[in-house]
Amino acid sequence: MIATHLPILQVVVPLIAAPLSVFCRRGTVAWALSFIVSIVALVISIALLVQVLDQGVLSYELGNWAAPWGIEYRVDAANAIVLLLISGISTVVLPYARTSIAHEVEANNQTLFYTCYLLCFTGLLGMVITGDAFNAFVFLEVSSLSTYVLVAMGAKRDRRALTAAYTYLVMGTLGATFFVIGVGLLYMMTGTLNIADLAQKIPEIGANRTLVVAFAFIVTGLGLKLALFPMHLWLPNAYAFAPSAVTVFLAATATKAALYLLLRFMFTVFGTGFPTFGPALTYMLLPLAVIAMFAASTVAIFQVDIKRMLAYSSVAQVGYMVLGLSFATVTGLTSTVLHLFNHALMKGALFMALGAVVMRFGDATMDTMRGLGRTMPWTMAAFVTGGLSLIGMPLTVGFISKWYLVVAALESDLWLIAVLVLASSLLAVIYIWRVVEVAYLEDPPVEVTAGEAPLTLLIPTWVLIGANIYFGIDASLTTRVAEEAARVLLGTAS
Amino acid sequence: MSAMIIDAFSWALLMAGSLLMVVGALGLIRMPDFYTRMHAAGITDTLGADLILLGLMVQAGFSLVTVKLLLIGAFLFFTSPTSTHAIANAALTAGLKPQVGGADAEDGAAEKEDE
Amino acid sequence: MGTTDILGLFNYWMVIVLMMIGLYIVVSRGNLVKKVVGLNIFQTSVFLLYISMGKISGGTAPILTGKPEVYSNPLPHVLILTAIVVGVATTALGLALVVRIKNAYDTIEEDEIQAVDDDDEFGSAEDVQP
Amino acid sequence: MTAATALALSLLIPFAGSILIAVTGKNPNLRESVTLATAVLLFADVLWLLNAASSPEPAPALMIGEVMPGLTLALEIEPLGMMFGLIASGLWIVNSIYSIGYMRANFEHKQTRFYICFAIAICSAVGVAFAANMFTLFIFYEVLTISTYPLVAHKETPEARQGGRTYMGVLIGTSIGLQMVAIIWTWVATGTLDFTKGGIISGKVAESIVPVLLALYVFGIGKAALMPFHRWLPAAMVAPTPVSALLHAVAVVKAGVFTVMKVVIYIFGIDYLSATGASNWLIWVAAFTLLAASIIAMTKDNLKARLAYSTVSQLSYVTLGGALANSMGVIGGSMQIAMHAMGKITLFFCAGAIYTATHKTEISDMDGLGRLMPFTYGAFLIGALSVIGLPPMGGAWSKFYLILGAADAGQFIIIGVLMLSSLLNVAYLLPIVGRGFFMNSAVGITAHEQSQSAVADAPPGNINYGINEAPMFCLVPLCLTAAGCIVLFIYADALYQLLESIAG
Amino acid sequence: MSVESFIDITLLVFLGLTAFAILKLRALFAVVMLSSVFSLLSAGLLVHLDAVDVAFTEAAVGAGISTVLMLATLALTSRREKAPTRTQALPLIVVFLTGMALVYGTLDMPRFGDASAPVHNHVAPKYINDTASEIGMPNIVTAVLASYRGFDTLGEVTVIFTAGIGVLLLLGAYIREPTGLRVQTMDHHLVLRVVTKVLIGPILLFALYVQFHGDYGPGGGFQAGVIFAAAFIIYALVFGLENARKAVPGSAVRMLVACGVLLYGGVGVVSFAFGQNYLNYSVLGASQVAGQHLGILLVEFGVGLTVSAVMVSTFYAFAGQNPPISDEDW
Repeated sequence: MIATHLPILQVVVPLIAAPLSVFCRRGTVAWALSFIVSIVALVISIALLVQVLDQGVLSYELGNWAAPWGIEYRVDAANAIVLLLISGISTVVLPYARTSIAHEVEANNQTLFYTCYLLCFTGLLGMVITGDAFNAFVFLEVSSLSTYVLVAMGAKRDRRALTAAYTYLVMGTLGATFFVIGVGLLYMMTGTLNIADLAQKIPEIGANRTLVVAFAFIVTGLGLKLALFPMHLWLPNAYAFAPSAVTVFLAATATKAALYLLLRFMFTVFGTGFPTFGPALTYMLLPLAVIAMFAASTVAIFQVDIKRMLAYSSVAQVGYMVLGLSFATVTGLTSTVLHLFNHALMKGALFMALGAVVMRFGDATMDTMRGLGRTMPWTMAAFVTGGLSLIGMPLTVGFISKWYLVVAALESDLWLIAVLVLASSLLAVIYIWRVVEVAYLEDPPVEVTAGEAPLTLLIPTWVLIGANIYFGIDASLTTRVAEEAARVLLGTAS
Repeated sequence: MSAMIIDAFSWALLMAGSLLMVVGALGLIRMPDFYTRMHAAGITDTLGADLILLGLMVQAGFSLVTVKLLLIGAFLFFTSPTSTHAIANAALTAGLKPQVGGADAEDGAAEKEDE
Repeated sequence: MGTTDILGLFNYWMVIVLMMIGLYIVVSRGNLVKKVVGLNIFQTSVFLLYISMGKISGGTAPILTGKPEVYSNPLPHVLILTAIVVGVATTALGLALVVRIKNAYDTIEEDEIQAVDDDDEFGSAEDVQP
Repeated sequence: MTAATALALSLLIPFAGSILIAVTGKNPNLRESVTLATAVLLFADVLWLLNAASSPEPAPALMIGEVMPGLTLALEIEPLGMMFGLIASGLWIVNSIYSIGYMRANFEHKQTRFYICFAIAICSAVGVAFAANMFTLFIFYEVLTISTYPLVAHKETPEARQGGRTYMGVLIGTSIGLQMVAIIWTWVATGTLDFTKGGIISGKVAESIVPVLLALYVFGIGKAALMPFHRWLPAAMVAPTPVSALLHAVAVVKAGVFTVMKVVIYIFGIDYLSATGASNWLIWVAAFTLLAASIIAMTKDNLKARLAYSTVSQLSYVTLGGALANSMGVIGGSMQIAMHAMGKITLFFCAGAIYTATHKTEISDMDGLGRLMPFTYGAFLIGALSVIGLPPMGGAWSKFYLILGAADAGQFIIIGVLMLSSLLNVAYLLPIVGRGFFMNSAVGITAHEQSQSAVADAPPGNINYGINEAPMFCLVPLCLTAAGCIVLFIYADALYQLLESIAG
Repeated sequence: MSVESFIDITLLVFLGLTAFAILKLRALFAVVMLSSVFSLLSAGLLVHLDAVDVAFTEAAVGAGISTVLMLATLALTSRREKAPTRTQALPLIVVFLTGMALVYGTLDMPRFGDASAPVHNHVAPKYINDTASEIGMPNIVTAVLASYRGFDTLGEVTVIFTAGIGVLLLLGAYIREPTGLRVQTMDHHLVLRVVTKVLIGPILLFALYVQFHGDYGPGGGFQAGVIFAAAFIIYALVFGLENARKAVPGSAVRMLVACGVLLYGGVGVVSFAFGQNYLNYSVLGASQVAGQHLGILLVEFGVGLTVSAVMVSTFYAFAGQNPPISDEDW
């Protein structure tokens, strides 16, 4: 009986937990509550993935109102994996957050912080699982609003967190509003909001200027949310000044959820048959993606603050994902979904490692990293492994993504793109190696007394590193799901 | 027949109310200083509004709508003088001197105005 | 296009103009409060866009009266009720952030904040007011 | 013990070794005995594999796992790999002994890190040797690069760091920027990456672009140091000598040329190449590298730098063999891997020994040292002769077969080139020995005093060796490898038999 | 041109003028007032477009709460905007292009008020035809809001809840013993105090009316919540923050914020017990209509609770800051 309600439970459990956590007197209790909730969510998402893989699409009609009149939840391979990613990351992040947040957020804000975290978690899950365009917007906003607050919580360490949060708020709201305009135009032409229903109606209408504009606005709005170059301006500061745990969670999930929505709207709702679909990809997304890969990586090389450096690298990585989808082939989408998953693993690990450094030294600049190979061996080992994964070294997830991306490029006879992809990953070599050299080949400043990070930080970090290596050596599961997701999105599901 | 009279009557009231509104607005622009301007503004939300309400009541006849309109009227009756009073009081506390003749204070008032 | 078209689309065009004014305020003004106001205008105009599409000429508000009538489309109204809430939520948060920024930087002008940040490249922890 | 387990062990032994070394890091003696034990065990294991391979039943193979659909991590023994495996594991023993002497005598820091990376490097070298498909080979190739970086940058001085950057830059750059493209291209085109006799390309890729693909491969394999991607090799000279020995004789460069051979034989197939003539351009590139590098070598006064460029030129012999794309060429090239390994490691050991004993690096300062360090210089002479390719040294055979190969291919100019380069080798190697033995004694004496002073101001504790020779730990290995050069000359036939099968 | 479109166009033009004035003016106080005017005008337009509920909300929120919050912010920050320094070229181009894109998009739109537009013929008719039988209440908007698309509304409550929590996190840490917003100086306004005393009662009453009459006429939890909060805010403004806190302590407000969401979510959970999908109210009552009715009543109450509590706590948070500019600057 419970199995039939899994889709809604996925969202409702954290949603109910959020107001409950307000009643917690002490931060620890709130934290425990959120931890339990995210474990439950993880279990649910695994169950969902299993169900989807053996019985195809799951549909859940809220209030028993048949879609398109009521709101419908639809789970298929494409969002099942994203749900798994979000809840999984959250489950890893929370143990880490316990220590690092206690360190970085005012004591009297602890409880509400976790309420906010739960809300962000709810929002992300909600916007991914829903099958209704407007409902997606509502939960997008739930996650966004809570995210702004979470970012601003970094103000205890550095007041620039406030301005970062404000910029993020303005940009994010603009993005969301663009998205709503797009959805509105869609509704205007089709009279429905249900994604599956939209997917049916739009081809019937055929060439239509209003729909073209709707497409443009949805892509732009979501582009703002997922920091697609050149709409990434909010991201670097937001990531750099947010509390470490928040940075980890956002870097690993927020942009990914937005990317999923983009995929869903571009491929499921509009579909490759849509008149301006091809041109939009070849003349807009593909060039932007390539520019992002190079420009952002290049900027990353010159960063002094390592958190900012990684933030810029995230922008570049978004470029890889968008590049993959711009091929509009099964392999291309597979590479996108794969990288969406893999990048979450590597960036999560990297930011966790940095978080440990921040906790010890108060910041993570080039200067701070000096000689850390000696003073914080395990943290830096994690950083290097994550870095290698980012570069795309074999035996790490990064390699798998790059491999699929290049295969996709070559299959589409885009030789140049294939070479560019690999060339740009050499930029990653540069900015990662800068840090490695400083950390291992320089001696720590004499006054440094801080030692290795506490286990509560190290264990989660290494769990993610482990995932990086495991899925890098045996990618059969991820590739299978990713390919299934790609087929679902292209409507060629078996 | 009676309907026509009622219509005419209510229209007259509505027109009068609207006219007062316009006059009030004009005064708001033309009056020399803050307090006199408030005086002009006073017209709009007392007599102007009440006349329009009255016109509407006449239109609506004896129905629930009329009751609601009456309530609105009562509400306005309380609030608008109070708010006018409060604003004036605040202005006074803020040290804004009423202008007594002489164009010299004009610019001073003007510059206070766009604060 | 004929006058019917012009009349039929004037409403939308006007709404678009409003949206763009709002958007322009957001992107061009450096004052943080002004930006929030701009966001409000932008969003409110989007609300108008939604409601306009739900209107049927000669229709009445979608409240059943028993008499056979043409009702305007209720769905956009529902959506916009939600959207308004989102809007005010955003406004509240934005303003709260502005207040904090004022406390931290003692200004709410973007370029001045930028200047302050450039001065101390390594930003200090925010000074809690006495 | 089944062949599969033996294969697994060939990776596990050095890997476990590296962990043990890390654990025992606190206690140098224990740590170094672990290193040695690991080396010996590995060699024994590889020998076991050798006779398993030579026995009639199908070649030992091991499937580790499937990374992505159709792309497997798998090991398989074939003669060429067997040979490389033997060289790597065999020379590792010698090299470890030598490093112990060298590192201790020069009081290098962070020795534990050194030995760990060393073990991992060998582990990946063996992986390269036994890889059953290009995918597996590529993975170990990259691991090798990463694991040797700390060795190159070991000294942590600015030069060392610069050298390390060049090393990483060139090797990662070429392998990701070019080689990976080539591999994925092959995968997309043929749907397989397994090494198969006669190659997998034929018919799958338009003949016109086969040369392009080949270029992506050979330039992508930066470790083969084909010009213009040879810069990393001299740059890596900042490393301690045992590392240089590892890089230039045992693991890295050999892994490079070995990969080239594998690609030529098992991806393209020599028959296909010779039929399409897709590799002709490569002959000339190799020939050019071969001469140019020798000429540069002559201009170098720093011993290790000169040896480095000599390596660059010697490696292109192997590439040349592959490019000739006929049985003799391939055999000659493959043999060159073994012969040059033996010869060049000797030379490097000698260079290291000279440095340890007298702290001299420039050839012009080494006058008369031969009389102070007869064994070292004797070994150096043997090694030099082998590299030049004069009987009775192993080097003679590889050159001989290469010339045969060139003749078969009808490339008579190449024969000339080979001759010429041997002359150049003579010109830049023998003078070193000459200076050592025959420079007038006056300089010799000064050298003597210098060496004395060198020893005197060398930190206390190396009194245990005489002023005229490097410590035993250094001396013994280089004598062994020198002997090896001669042995290889006598038993070259066995090697020939081994390789004949692949040339088909 | 019909009276209909005449009113329509006039209002739109006024909106345009107001927006332009907002763009131009640099006295933030005037800007805020004008934005409040903008909301009122659009509320008028919304009524004209038959969206009475929306109009009601827009008036209550845009002209009411937002304005109060903005004024509070001005009191705490500064009242003049600096003259824009940077070049305006790029923003202008971006905005112009966006606008052109939208206008281009309108060309294929169904004309304004066209009854044959797809919007009116696919999903909406069901609501209009079946609400009476399935939900059994006249106000279709409320029916769709709370039942057909009830989950959206739960999301909406969550959003406002998020905002409340967010403001508490951002400003809550700074609430110190009440030196409220210009409160002391209010005390001597005898007139104000008296009138407020008189008005608060009716306002609260009105709020309750809106809350529970939402099924029949315009109104519902959200509007009611805002009005309810408005009553408190007036009280706090006139009688001082500390008295308001005595009446309703901040901690209690915080609890109420959560309670509303819990109530809504909880009602949804109940339907699990009857093996129905989430948010299916039909199980709550004997008949479907009765169940729906009860369910909607409950969730609307939840909405009202959260909204009012959030508004009050937000106001507390803002008013709790002590203004850098003293009363004399006003």
